Parts: sequence; C-alpha cells; structure tokens
Amino acid sequence: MPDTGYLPKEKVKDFMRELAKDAVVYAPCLEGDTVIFRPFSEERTLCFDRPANSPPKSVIYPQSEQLFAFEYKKDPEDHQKMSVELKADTNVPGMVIFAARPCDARGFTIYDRVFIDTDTPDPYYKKRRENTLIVTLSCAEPSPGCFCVGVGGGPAHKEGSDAMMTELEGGYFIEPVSEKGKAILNKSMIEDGSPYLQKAQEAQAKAHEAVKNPFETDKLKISQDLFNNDAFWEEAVSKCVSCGACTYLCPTCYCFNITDEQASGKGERIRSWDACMFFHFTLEASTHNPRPTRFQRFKNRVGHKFVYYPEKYDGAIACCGCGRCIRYCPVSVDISEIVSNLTESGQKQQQTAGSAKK
Amino acid sequence: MAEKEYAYYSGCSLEGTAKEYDTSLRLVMKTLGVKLAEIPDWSCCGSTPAHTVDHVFAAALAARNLAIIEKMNTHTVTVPCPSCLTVLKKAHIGMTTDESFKNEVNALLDEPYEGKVTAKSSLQVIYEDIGLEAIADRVTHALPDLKVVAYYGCILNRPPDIAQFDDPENPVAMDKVISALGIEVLDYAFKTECCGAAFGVPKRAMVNELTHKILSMAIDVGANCIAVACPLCQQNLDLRQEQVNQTMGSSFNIPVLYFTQIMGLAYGYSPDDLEMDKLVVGADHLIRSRIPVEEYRKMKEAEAAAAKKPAKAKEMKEEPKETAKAEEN
Amino acid sequence: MRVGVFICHCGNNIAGTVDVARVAAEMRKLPGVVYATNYMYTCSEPGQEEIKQAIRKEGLDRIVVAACSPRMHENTFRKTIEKAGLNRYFLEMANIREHISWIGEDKELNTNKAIEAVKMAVAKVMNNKPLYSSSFKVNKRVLVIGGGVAGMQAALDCADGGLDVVLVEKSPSIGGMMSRLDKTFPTIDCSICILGPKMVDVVQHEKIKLYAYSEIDEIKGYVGNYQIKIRKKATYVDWSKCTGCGACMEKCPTRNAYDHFNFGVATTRAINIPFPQAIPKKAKIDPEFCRQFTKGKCGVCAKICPTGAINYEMKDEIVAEDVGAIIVATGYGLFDLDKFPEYGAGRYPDVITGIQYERILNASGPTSGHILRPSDQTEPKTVVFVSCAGSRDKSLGVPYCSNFCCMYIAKQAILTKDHIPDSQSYVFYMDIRSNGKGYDEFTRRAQEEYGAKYIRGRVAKIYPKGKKMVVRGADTLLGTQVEVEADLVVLATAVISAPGAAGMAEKLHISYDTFGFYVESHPKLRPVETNTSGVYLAGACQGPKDIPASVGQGSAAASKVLSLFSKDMLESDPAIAQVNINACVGCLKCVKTCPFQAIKEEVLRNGRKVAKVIETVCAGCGVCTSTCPCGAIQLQHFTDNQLLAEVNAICQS
Amino acid sequence: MSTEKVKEAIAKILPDVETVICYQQGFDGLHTTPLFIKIPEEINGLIWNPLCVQNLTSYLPSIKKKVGIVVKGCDSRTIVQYLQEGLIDREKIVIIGVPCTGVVSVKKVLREIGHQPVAGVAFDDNGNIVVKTSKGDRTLAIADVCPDKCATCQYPTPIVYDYLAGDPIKSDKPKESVHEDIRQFDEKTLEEKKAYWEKELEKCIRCYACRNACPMCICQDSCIAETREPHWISQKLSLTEKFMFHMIHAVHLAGRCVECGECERVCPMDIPVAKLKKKINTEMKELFNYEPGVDPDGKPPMYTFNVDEVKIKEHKL
Amino acid sequence: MSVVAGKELRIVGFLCNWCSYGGADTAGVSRFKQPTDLRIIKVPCSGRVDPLFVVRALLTGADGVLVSGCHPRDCHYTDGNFYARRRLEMLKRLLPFVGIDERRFHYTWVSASEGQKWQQVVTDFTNRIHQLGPLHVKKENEG
Repeated sequence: MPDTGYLPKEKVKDFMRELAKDAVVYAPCLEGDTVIFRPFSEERTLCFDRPANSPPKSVIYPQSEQLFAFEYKKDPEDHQKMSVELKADTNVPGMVIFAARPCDARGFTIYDRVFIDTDTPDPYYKKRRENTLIVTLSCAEPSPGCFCVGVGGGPAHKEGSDAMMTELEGGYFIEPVSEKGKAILNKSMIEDGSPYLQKAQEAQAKAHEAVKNPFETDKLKISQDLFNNDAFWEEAVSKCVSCGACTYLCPTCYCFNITDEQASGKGERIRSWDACMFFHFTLEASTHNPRPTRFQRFKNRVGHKFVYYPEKYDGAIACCGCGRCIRYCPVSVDISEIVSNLTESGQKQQQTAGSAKK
Repeated sequence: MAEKEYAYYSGCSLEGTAKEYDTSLRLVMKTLGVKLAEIPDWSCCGSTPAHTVDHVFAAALAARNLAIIEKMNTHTVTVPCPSCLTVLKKAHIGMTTDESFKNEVNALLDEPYEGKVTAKSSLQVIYEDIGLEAIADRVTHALPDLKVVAYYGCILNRPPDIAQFDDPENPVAMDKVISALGIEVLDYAFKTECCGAAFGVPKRAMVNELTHKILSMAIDVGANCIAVACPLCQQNLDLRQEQVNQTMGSSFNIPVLYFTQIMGLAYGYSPDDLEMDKLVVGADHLIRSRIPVEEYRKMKEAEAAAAKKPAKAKEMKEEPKETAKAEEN
Repeated sequence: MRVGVFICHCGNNIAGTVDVARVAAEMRKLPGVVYATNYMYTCSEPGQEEIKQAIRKEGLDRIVVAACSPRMHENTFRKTIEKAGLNRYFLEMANIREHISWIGEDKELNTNKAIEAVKMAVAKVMNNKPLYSSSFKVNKRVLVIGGGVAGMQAALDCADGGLDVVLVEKSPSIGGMMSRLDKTFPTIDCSICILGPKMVDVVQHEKIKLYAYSEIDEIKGYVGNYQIKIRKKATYVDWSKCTGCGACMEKCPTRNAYDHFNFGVATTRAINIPFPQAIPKKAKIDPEFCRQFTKGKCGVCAKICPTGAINYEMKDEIVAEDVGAIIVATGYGLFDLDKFPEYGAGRYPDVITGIQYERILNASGPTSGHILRPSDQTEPKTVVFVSCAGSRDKSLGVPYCSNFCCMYIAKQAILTKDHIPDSQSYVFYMDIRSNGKGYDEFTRRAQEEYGAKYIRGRVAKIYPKGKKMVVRGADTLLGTQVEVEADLVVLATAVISAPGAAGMAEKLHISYDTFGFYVESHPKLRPVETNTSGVYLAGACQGPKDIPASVGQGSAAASKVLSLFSKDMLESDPAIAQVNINACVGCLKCVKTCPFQAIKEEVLRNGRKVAKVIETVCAGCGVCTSTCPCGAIQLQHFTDNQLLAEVNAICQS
Repeated sequence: MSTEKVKEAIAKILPDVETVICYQQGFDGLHTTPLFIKIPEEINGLIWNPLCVQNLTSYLPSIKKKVGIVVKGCDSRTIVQYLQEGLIDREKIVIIGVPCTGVVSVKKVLREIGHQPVAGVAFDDNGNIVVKTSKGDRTLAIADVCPDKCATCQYPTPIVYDYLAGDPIKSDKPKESVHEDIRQFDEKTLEEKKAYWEKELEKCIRCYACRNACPMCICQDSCIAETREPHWISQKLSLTEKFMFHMIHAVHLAGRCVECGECERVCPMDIPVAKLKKKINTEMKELFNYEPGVDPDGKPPMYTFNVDEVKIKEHKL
Repeated sequence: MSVVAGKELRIVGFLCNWCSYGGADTAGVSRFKQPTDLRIIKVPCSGRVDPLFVVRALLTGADGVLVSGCHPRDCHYTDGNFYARRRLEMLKRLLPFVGIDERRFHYTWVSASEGQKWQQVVTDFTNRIHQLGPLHVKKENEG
C-alpha cells in the first residue's frame, strides 16, 4: 500500500458517499453566503474554497449537549419517598469531519489535553473524539486575519488531523497522519499519491510563505508587566462590545456552563458553551462579579490562550491562529495585534508611543 | 357638483298601479340632479308569498337583483317601494352576516352575490344623501293651501334592524322633506299605524276600520292631504275611502299623494306631468292656489305691510313660510 | 420543599363533575408534593383544621388548595396557613370550581383539566417567596361623594363616629332625589319633612365639611392616604355673603331658565335658590340663561343684592382635601322621554315622567300641590300610569327592574285620588313588584281602597285625540287591546346610572357594570365594598334602590369606614414591585409606564442610577415588570419566574 | 475631503472632551475599527471613507465623561432615540455629523469578490470602490454593495449635530421604499415565512453579537437571555430557544429600533435579524405614525398610550 | 399528563384578576358551559402580560393563547390595559411575520359581570384553535 493517496476531483463526492456509509460526514456546506459544517447529503452545496464561518468544533464538542436526563420518581407505596432516575445517552455514531482546515483540527489537540489527557477524562468528549475521523484540507492561501504560523501552526500543519488533503489542479493529494487516517487510502476512489508528492509539497511551501507572522518570532514572550497592567487592557480593548462571537467561533475555546432545566418533575442537565467575554461567566451567586468590566474579560481571553494554558501545558498556546475572532469581530478587534503589543518587543514600541501622550 | 348616480329598482308596483310614483320620482330625481341607472334584466324582488314559505328562495329572488346591481357602476340602489326594499335589505343582511345562508342562497343563483350593495329607500336618498337644503333650493312654487300629514305605513322604517333608517315609532324624514318645500306639515300620531292593506281581500271590515282611524286622525289634526311613500298605502287609503265612507258612515274626501308628487308640484311640474289624474280622490282643489315662490313672497309682503306691522317685515323676508303660518293661526 | 395539596369536593359542586380522588392521587405522584388529600368542604372549620394539622404533622411548607375561585376564599386559606405558622403567600389556589367543574360537562376532561390546574398551582407555589406587609399611617378623614339620602346618612354616621367628613355634592343643594319627592311609600309621610332635619344635621355637624355645587376633579393615592382635588364650580354668588334672602331671584328678569330641581315641570329664574328647604340655602346664577352672560348686560341681581354677594367674574376653584377612605353615593339617573317615540318622545306635554309628577304633587312644587296638567293647567280626571317605561326592556338597553317604580306608582295613584276624589287612575303594569315590608299591602290599598285600575299589559302607543291622550295597550289578562282616554299620562321611566358614573368610576379605579352601576366586591357578602380598598358604595349608584335600602347602605358604608379607621396603622399589600438593583440598568422605562407614579430614580453610592419603588404607592399592577427589558423589577407574587412556571407546567408537559 | 473637515472638527472639540470616538483602519483594507482619540497626535490615525460602517453611538450610554463622536445620518437616529429615552445627557456629547451618501457592506463586497483575501482598497471619484486581491483589482459601484439601509436612506444628513463636516444632503429615496422589503416579505405564506425563519435562525450560535452591537440593547449584562432570575430561556441550543432569543430581542426593540443594521452586520452567521425589528417598525409607523430616532421630543410608543387608539380595532373571534 | 389527546388542544389564557378572571368566575357561577381546553393563568392586570409570555407559550407547546383584561377605561389600575393593548397589538402583527398564524393569539376585554361574553369568547376561541389544528412550531434541533 502506498504511503500517500490521490483523490481526483470528480471522485470527491463518491469518496464522501463512501465515507458516509458508516459515519456521519460533516463537511463545509454553503448556505447563502455562509459556510457551515453540515452532515453531508446530496442536496447540499459543498464549499472548499474558504474556511467555514464556524469551525467544526461542535461536531466533537457540541454547543449544548444533554449530559443526562432526570426524572423524579415517587415510591408508589410511600409517596413521601422520592428517587431520581438518571438516563444518559452515550451512543455516538461514527463521524467524519471532512475538509476542515489544519488549524481547525489542531484546535482539538488543545481540547484533548483538557478533556482526555487527565485523570478524569470527560466521557462525552472522549467518545466523540475517538469516533471521529478528521480529514483536513491544507490552505492554499491565507484568509483575512489568519496567523497560524505565529502560533506554531501552518497552512499544512498536520497536528490534529487524521489525514490531510492538499488541493492540486485535478484532485487532492492525501497524506495520512494517524492510523485511522491511513485506512482511508484503502477506499477504491483513492489512487496512489506518490506521483503528486512533490507538487503537493511545493504548494504547501508556497502557502506557508504567504501567511504572515504578526509576532515576527516563533517564540512568543509575553511581557508580564504589560499583561498585568489594567491600563494596557483598558486602552487596547475599549472598543470591544463583549459579545461571544470570538469565543464561539474559536476552535480552541472550550469553556462551558452546566445548567439544569426542569418542568413538572422532569428535566435534563445541559452542558453548553460559555464565553469568558460574557458578564455572567464569572457572576457569583452573591451577585459579586470578579470580572465586571469588558477589559478584564478580554484580558482573561488572551491570558487563557497565551499565558495560563501555556503555563499549564508545557508552553502550548491555546490559539490556532485561524483568524475567525478577527474576521467576525463586530468591531474588528485584532487579537494578533494585541498579543504582539504584549510581547517584549511590542512593549518597547508601546512605551515610545505612550511617552508622546499627555 | 358631480351628478349622484344610483341604481334604480322600481319594482312591479311602479310599473303598474303606482306608475305615478315612478313618474313623479323620476322627475324629482332629475330636478335634484340624481341619475337613476336602470338595472338590466331585473326581476321580482321576492316580496311575494315566497317569503312566507321559503326564506332561502325569497332571498334568492332578491339576491339575483343584488347580484346584477353588484356588477353595475354604482353599488347603491334606491328603491321606492318599501316592500321591495325590505326584501332586498333582508336578503343582503342575511347573506352578509351568515356565511352558510349566503352559500345556500348563492347555490340557487347563476351569479353569486358577494354582499357589496347598499339599498336605500328613495325617501332615504332624498332625505339623507341630497339633504334638506338642496331640496329647498330647487323649490319654484308655493302651495299655500296644502296641510299635509305624512303617513309612513308599517314597513318603511321597520323592523329597525333591517330598515336602518329613521325612527321606527316616530319617523320624521317625510315630514322634514315636505316642510323643506315650504309646505305645512302637521303633527300626526298615526304615522306608522297599520292600515290593514295586506288583508284588503279576506278581512275587508277590519281594514275599513283601520283605514277609517287613519283617515279620521288626519282630518282631526286639520290635514287636507296625506303624503305617502308606499304604493300599497297609497292604494289602500285612496281607493278605499269610498268604501270606508259607505261602511262607516263617514264622508272622507282627502287626497292621498306620493310625497314625490308633492315635491313635483313644488318644483313646478304640472299635475299632468305628475299623473295626478290617476288619483281616486282628486287634489285639484288644493293645487289651485299654487303660485311661483317669488310672487307668493311679494304677496305676503304686501299683506304684511297692509297689516301695518313693519317690524315683522324683516322677519318675513327671512322666513316667509313661518310668518304665513303664524298669521293663519 | 414540601408541598401539601388539598382538593375540595365543595359538596357535589366540584366532586359532581371532577374525580377529586383521582386529582389527589395524581398530585401524590408529583415531585415536591408530599401530601395530597381531598375533603368535602375544605373551607369549613374542620377542613381548615385539617390543613393546619397536615402542615404541622407533615412539615408542609407550601400549600395548594384546589377549590373555588381565589376571589372567594384566598383570604380564608391565607389566614389558615398563617395560623399554622406559614407565610400567607405560601398559598396558591387552583380554581377547579368556577373554571372547571361548573363549566365543563365531561367528567374525564374536567378531571384532567383539574389535574393540570393543580399542577400549575404546584409549579407556581414552588416559586413563591414569603412576603411581609409593612404598615403605614392612616388619614382618618373620609370623603363622601354625593349628598343624597345615602350620602347624608353615611356622612352623619361617620361624623357621629368621630371622623372628619368631607361631603361633596354636585348640585347646589344636598338632598338628592328624595328632596324632590312628595310623599314616601308605604307610609305616605312627607318626604322633605323627614329629610329636612337630616339635611340640617349635615350642615350643622361640626365634623362635616360640605362642598355643595362641587365636583371631584382628581383622586390620587391609596387606601389610608388619598389626595382629592375638588372643583368648586362658579356660582357667581359669594356664598360667604349670600343670606339666601331670595331678593335676587324675585327681581331677576329672566323667567324661562330651565328648572333642574323641578325636572323642567316649571321654569325658574336665571339666579335661583333651587327650593325653599335647600341646604345650603344660597343663590347661584345659571349662566346659560343669565342676561349678564348671554347678552352682556343686565346686572339686576348685583344691584338688588343687599350684601353685594354677586360676582359675575367668579371662576371655578380647585381645593385639595386629603382623606383616608371614600364613600361613593352618587345616586342614579332617569330615562328621558325622548327614549319613547311611541309615547310621543316628549312632544305631548301631558305625557310626563314619574319624578315630574312627584313635583306636581308636591306642596312646595310649581303648582303648590294642586294637580294641574301641564298643557292647560286643568285638573286631570283620568290619569294613566305606565310602569316599566324602559325598564326590563332589552331593546332599550335596560334589561333590569328599576326596583321602586311599582311602589311609587301605587303611591301616586293613591295621592291622585286624595287630591282629586273624582279621578280615576289606571296602571299598566308587567308585574307588581312589592317585596318590601308593608309594600304589597300598599299596592293592594291603591287598588282596593283607592280604586286604581291595574291593567296587566304594556302600552303600545300614546297619541293625542282632542284634549285627551289616548293610551293604547294590551290587557293580557283579558287578551284584548285596550284604549284609555287619559287627561294625564305618567311614565315610570327607567332608573339608569347617574350621568358621568363611568367617568367617576375611572377616577376611583372601581369597576362598573354594562349599565354604569358600580360593582360591589361580592354581591352577597361584600355589598358595600369595592375591589379598590378604601372605596365603599352607598345607595343607588350600585343599582336601583329605594330609600330604606339606600339609608341602610349609607350606614353600612359608614360602619366599614369606621372599622377600617379603628386602627392607626394599615397593613400594605406586599404583592408589589421590587427592584433587583444588581440587574437594573437604570433605563427607567418603568418610571414612564407606572400608572401610579410609584417608581422613582435613585442614585446608588457608586453613582449608578436605578429604579426605586415607593412601597405605599405601588398598587401591584405589574406594568413595570412587563416594561422592564431585563427583568430587574419584579411584581412580587406574580414574578416572571412564577408565571413562567405556570406556562411551563401547561406547555412542557 | 470630508476627512479633513472631520479632522478639523475633532481638533476643535478635543480640548473640551475626554475622548472623541471615530474610525481608524482595521486589520485589513476592508475593515475599519473604532478609534478613541484622546490627544491631538492621534487625530492622524483617523480615516473617513465609506467603510466607516459601524454605529459608534452604542458606546455613548456607558461613557460617563464628556465625549465627542463622529456620526453619519443613520447613526444620529440612535442619539435621537437615546434622548427620547433619557439614556444620555445631551450636554455631555459633542456630535460631529458627517453627511453620508452611503457606506459599503463588507459582506456584499466579499460576496462580489468571492471571499478572496483583500490586499487593499481604494475609492475613485465616481462612487466606486476598488478592491485589490491576489487575483487582480475589482471595481464595484458603492451603490451596488451598500447595506440595504442605504438604498432607502431617508436621513443622509445627521438629525442632530454640533458640527457638520460637509454640506447637508437631502434624501432622494422615496419614503414608501423604506418598508417595501417588509411588505414584500409579508406577502409570503405563513408556511414560507416559518420555513424561512427556521432555516435562518437555525444558524444562530447565540454569540449575542447582534445584541451587544445593538445600540438600543441597553440591558447588556442583565439581558434575560442569560439570566436564571428571571429564567426566560435555557442554554440549550434548540431552535425554540434560538427563536425565543430573537423574539426577545425584537420585542424589546419594539418602537425603539433605529434601523442602524448593526445586528445584521455583525452576525457571523449572516442571519437577517434586522428584518424582525424592521417589521415592528413598519407596524409602529402604521399604528402610531411613529418612527424611532427621528424626533428628539418623540415618545416611544410602547411607553405611552392613547385612551382611544385610532388604529387599533378590537379583534373579533 | 397532558391535554386529552384528540379531544383537546393546549390553550393558555392570561386573565386579569379584576375583570376577566372575575368574568370567568361569573360564567362559572352561572354554569355557562364551555370547552375544557383553556388553562387559566391569573395575572393582576393585562398590563402585566409581557408579550413574550405569549411567544414563549406558542413556541413551547401552546396551540393558542388568549389574553383578556378589563375593558379600556375600566382598568382597575387605570392604565394597565392601555399598555397591554399596544403591546399585544404589536405582537399580533409580528406573529405572522415569523410564520405563526395570528389567529392563534387573541386578546380581548371581558368585565367581571360579562359571564356570557366570557363563555362566548372561550367557545369561539377554542373552536378557532380546533379549526386551525395543533401548532408545530416546536422543533428540537440539538446542536
């Protein structure tokens, strides 16, 4: 069996149909102008030419999921006695995320550290993660605002992918990354990829060249002084409207909330995404809120990605540089600009600018 | 002013026994600037025994005409005969308030009726749409001898939820219209008393008694003329007077005119124009004193001057009719 | 949470069409419900005792009673649970009688509906919070609106009980309708002779402040603390100077002013004192007729007045009074003749109304008590009375009985015979309603001793014939048409609500029925209370009433006020709006929409603007809660979460 | 041209105010982003062109100090509405109005250029925007890529201002055209409309960008979409809850929405949420002849009433 | 437990305490028979009814929603129903825009004395909802 594969463009749909035989295949589909990961079906319009508006994170980590359903049950003999019946549906079908971007796939590795590589893995996430095959499509050119190379990724970075496709003139060059990924090379539509290896490598290198690194360094060094300076944050993000677009579109944001919903003695426990940009995120029962202002919340978002998470996980940055938070920000807040201002070199520039102020 | 246009549903009486009502109405409407549009291929209104037998059928007869009118330029129809009017309005109201009734009726019709027609009696059109001012404006002749009571009969204003016009117990429209002509109208308590006409054949004695009451009350209040707006009323009060006189020992000789005939007289039409010759009790003696308004005014002014009441002269000019009445009293 | 549910059979009222045992059994399955039972009469003493015991024994902390309407017994059960140590607001009622058992025919559907209704109540009660009343001071003054016999009685009783009374009467004299009557049934004693002394008592009572010829402009506030604005209408006579000598009235050249007191039976002067016994006995000018006003010159009264009281420049004056309770005694109105075209609609002078005839009979009336018919001032020999002129007639919008016409017709028939011994009275009637003490005997006397001929039937038409009025009607007992040639016809016109009754109700925030009569709290058990606490009803403003009933209600209303004022402090209803200052964003939209100006802006120490509810002013309507976009202001006991719990109980089951 | 006038005006007012809110270049040629000018040196960062789309006024209620702000005609309606509702102190705001002939919808440009990364943007004198991409330049008429609100704009010149940078412009758009889209949409059948909203709202990710960008969404941190007290909706991502959230937004904006279109502009999932609010505005106009943000003395119709409502007829069963 | 399948639909009624709830009581006291579908939620005033309650009910399972208050000018709280009228009319006009038949939502005025009117309102509205059939706005799309 060859190490790489090649999928002619005209066979893409056949290939997806094949995959869909024993899994739900999520692929970027066009709805109006919006590209969204949807379960593949014939009537959908596929769109591979730009990253989806929202990443495929909800496939493995749904925006809201029922952890379990509960029902209070009375003892028929003694109505004073009551028990709670819990039901959890842990059935997960086989799933394929198809044509996600490398950054989207890399995002899952950030979740894995939190949800799986721990003493108490999260069963819901783990099961979905294990049941999902991720086939990515390397980026041919950068999208507005994206900066994967600045955070250790790249347009053809393979971390998190099970297999990666690279678009060539007549088809897609396929590189398996994991064992799971290798299996797809067996499918009948896949041809031998070795004749295309060189072209694919060239395309990948060219794409890498085109992506700008806003930090101008591979080793980000955040200035602790600046990071802990409230005035910096107040100045930097006074325009932020504190919505959740950045976090909900982020392939690496994983904060969640757990709520119970109940009526007439029945209900469910729901885990749903939460966003540190929301006031309610840190609102305490006492009505005290340790992060009442927008800049404090914004600081947390940047801090989580570039300071706290790396501290905990051997320097791994919890940002994949997909650029969605910049592209879709209602007020065009640019996290890459803020982070580069936070670096020690950025700090120097700041100081020169700041001294000019009154 | 743009000419007002109405569809005109004359009904069968006005083609026959009440031809003079039709003639006088057309003349008056012309004078008042109202165009009466003929209704093509109109048929019986249904005010036949039909409505005592089958409501749907009776309504269908009426609705056929309404459906025709609905296709005309104007959706308002004027109806001189109160019987026709009642039936048309009843069908309209029934069909616009009860969907299933509408469907039942329309099932009998070739062209369905959608409920867009407004039916008004000719009196209502003259009283409400044209108005007293316009009525008075066109008067050319004074009729100083006329002392009128208005008799409305039983169905012109009733039942009130169908007629939707004037007061069912004490109607005033005809009184006001005739007053506007400068003609004396007397208060009359039997405006809506039953004349019994419907029983003219089977219960003649009863009808004679009822008619007698109506006529004698008119005489009692000092009237010398009865104005009506219904072919059946006219026929009953006029034609039956002799019969009443014979059976009840009275000696009535009081003309019963359509209000449109009275209007015609005030507008200068000749008794022949108005087909007054069709009256059984003639009205010639009342019309003899007819005189153009200008002359009448001058005459009255002269009388007043002679009576040496210069102070009153002013008022007389403004309200010659009032003064005339006051002096007669 | 330990909820107890009590399902009432209400005898067979509920149990007849609802399977109450099944409802209770279903409730026992409900989480949170630890106790559910059904009982024959939950509102009875033992029924309430059972609730109390269950609370103690089962440790219940929330109670649901499924029974009749909460409008009926909510207070009963609130007190019950309070006695057992629970906060009264830990009660919810499910109305399974008026809203279920009495209106649904299918027992299965009813039972299911009852189960849902109780579930809704359980869902709500689990969201209930304990609420505590606060107390506030009461202004122990009372406003009485209307100086008729009911209002006077109420004012006197309150004043005798030691309260300060403000009595407002819109006409120039107190006395109301009763002061117009000649005699009263069934005793035939002189009306003004028994009313006159009461009128004097009112004006002389040091505790009563009388505003005659005044109207209520504005009512603000709440029970215990009302702010009233009274409009003293311009009389153009300085009443502090007027001695009531009547010289002005004698000399006034305008003789054709409409005589309101005599209902137009006679005319009066443009400056007049309404009647000899008027209280206050002061003159007032009717500018509609006064030449000084209509023609701009005259001034006779000003010249003649010995005390110089006339002031043509006088304007309405607004005075403010603060009171703690209000008694409404605004009386009634009467149908006009123009409602009856078949009776001539007022065209015939000899067809008059009962109250007009009352004035003709009255010794101090325009004919000095001689019965003379209006058209030619001759004595009528045949008088026809038509009862139910408008009353009990749906087509005229008066389907109800006017209550006292049967009686006054009998009285007037008797008086007619007394005045004119050779007269004959006829009475057309539908039914004779004489259900008071001595009343039936009285109507019989009219027939048997005074020879009044009673004809059972309605009058179809009245028309003139020469000098007579012909009354044509049906005699339903004989089954014939009858015609009576009368000299005078008296119509017992329908009693209707007082003119302006609806407007007054709106000022008072009390409800009125289709006919404009004010609605009492409960037709049987709270007949003088209204749904607005601190506002009470007396007399015919609540419905047609004769004198004894009006007087009785006047006293009853007074006793209600006296017992209300027996405490120095009143408890406020805690079911009012409350602001969560943490959630409030200070947009103050609630301030804009509050119908009571009960919300104001408050600035917190950190400079943040928030809304603040003035507890005593808030009436608990909840308009603010549905205005507030962020749910920061919540009407207690009807919070969003409480109502949503009910919605969810219905929709998400 | 206007840019210089705006800069002049800012220079003039800057000594009086804490900060001036205006625009600067964003992360790429197509995007602008707010600029808060505190010192004169920062004025150079200002840009003024048809890409200055954002309604900056939404920052005003939360700023306590005296500020200056640059507004277009449409933006000024927000200020008028704030004044009607007493949400800002007019004394503390210095308004630099800029007459505007229409801005550019970034979403529409991206659609036109096939969502290519943009290298640069220029404007010519003929009302065109020239977009540079790796695949060449693309010239688009601004009128073709303006937001829908510009196509029927009635208020090109700000309604309130202290300084006007430029000459007033009169609207040449017929007044009836404003609600034409709503009327047309309303002609669809109930099923079509239901299907339409189900499809659109299903995309919602409840990021609340529409809410937070909305200048009239004054609750912000207290929004009942997130609270448990009161607990109107759950955090479940069901269509029902998404629907409910957007109905809350619409109903809370009844008679208040100034049609700035921010909710729709900022939606990362391209949901036409402004339509719901515009529908209510159409009805407010019809029922109460009320248009939000036009008359500083106006009264928002939901916070007042007439005893006799001329246009509200009792509904029969 | 739910509405009786096949016989009933879910109708939620918001009734003001002073007029319409009393009117429903009056109808009950007078034994005016009515369909059983309606579930009544008592509110102090129709002005308390946030239009969003109606939306919530229609979205989560109600087939029809009825709001009834005091007649205009006759509000126990003077103005509450005037606000209600504006808000509910706004909602009534918004509903069809999002594909909900406005006939499923009715608001009206019934006083405490109008037992007969209440019977008529309940009967007619229930009939109307039965004619329209069940509403299926509810669709659970778990994300």
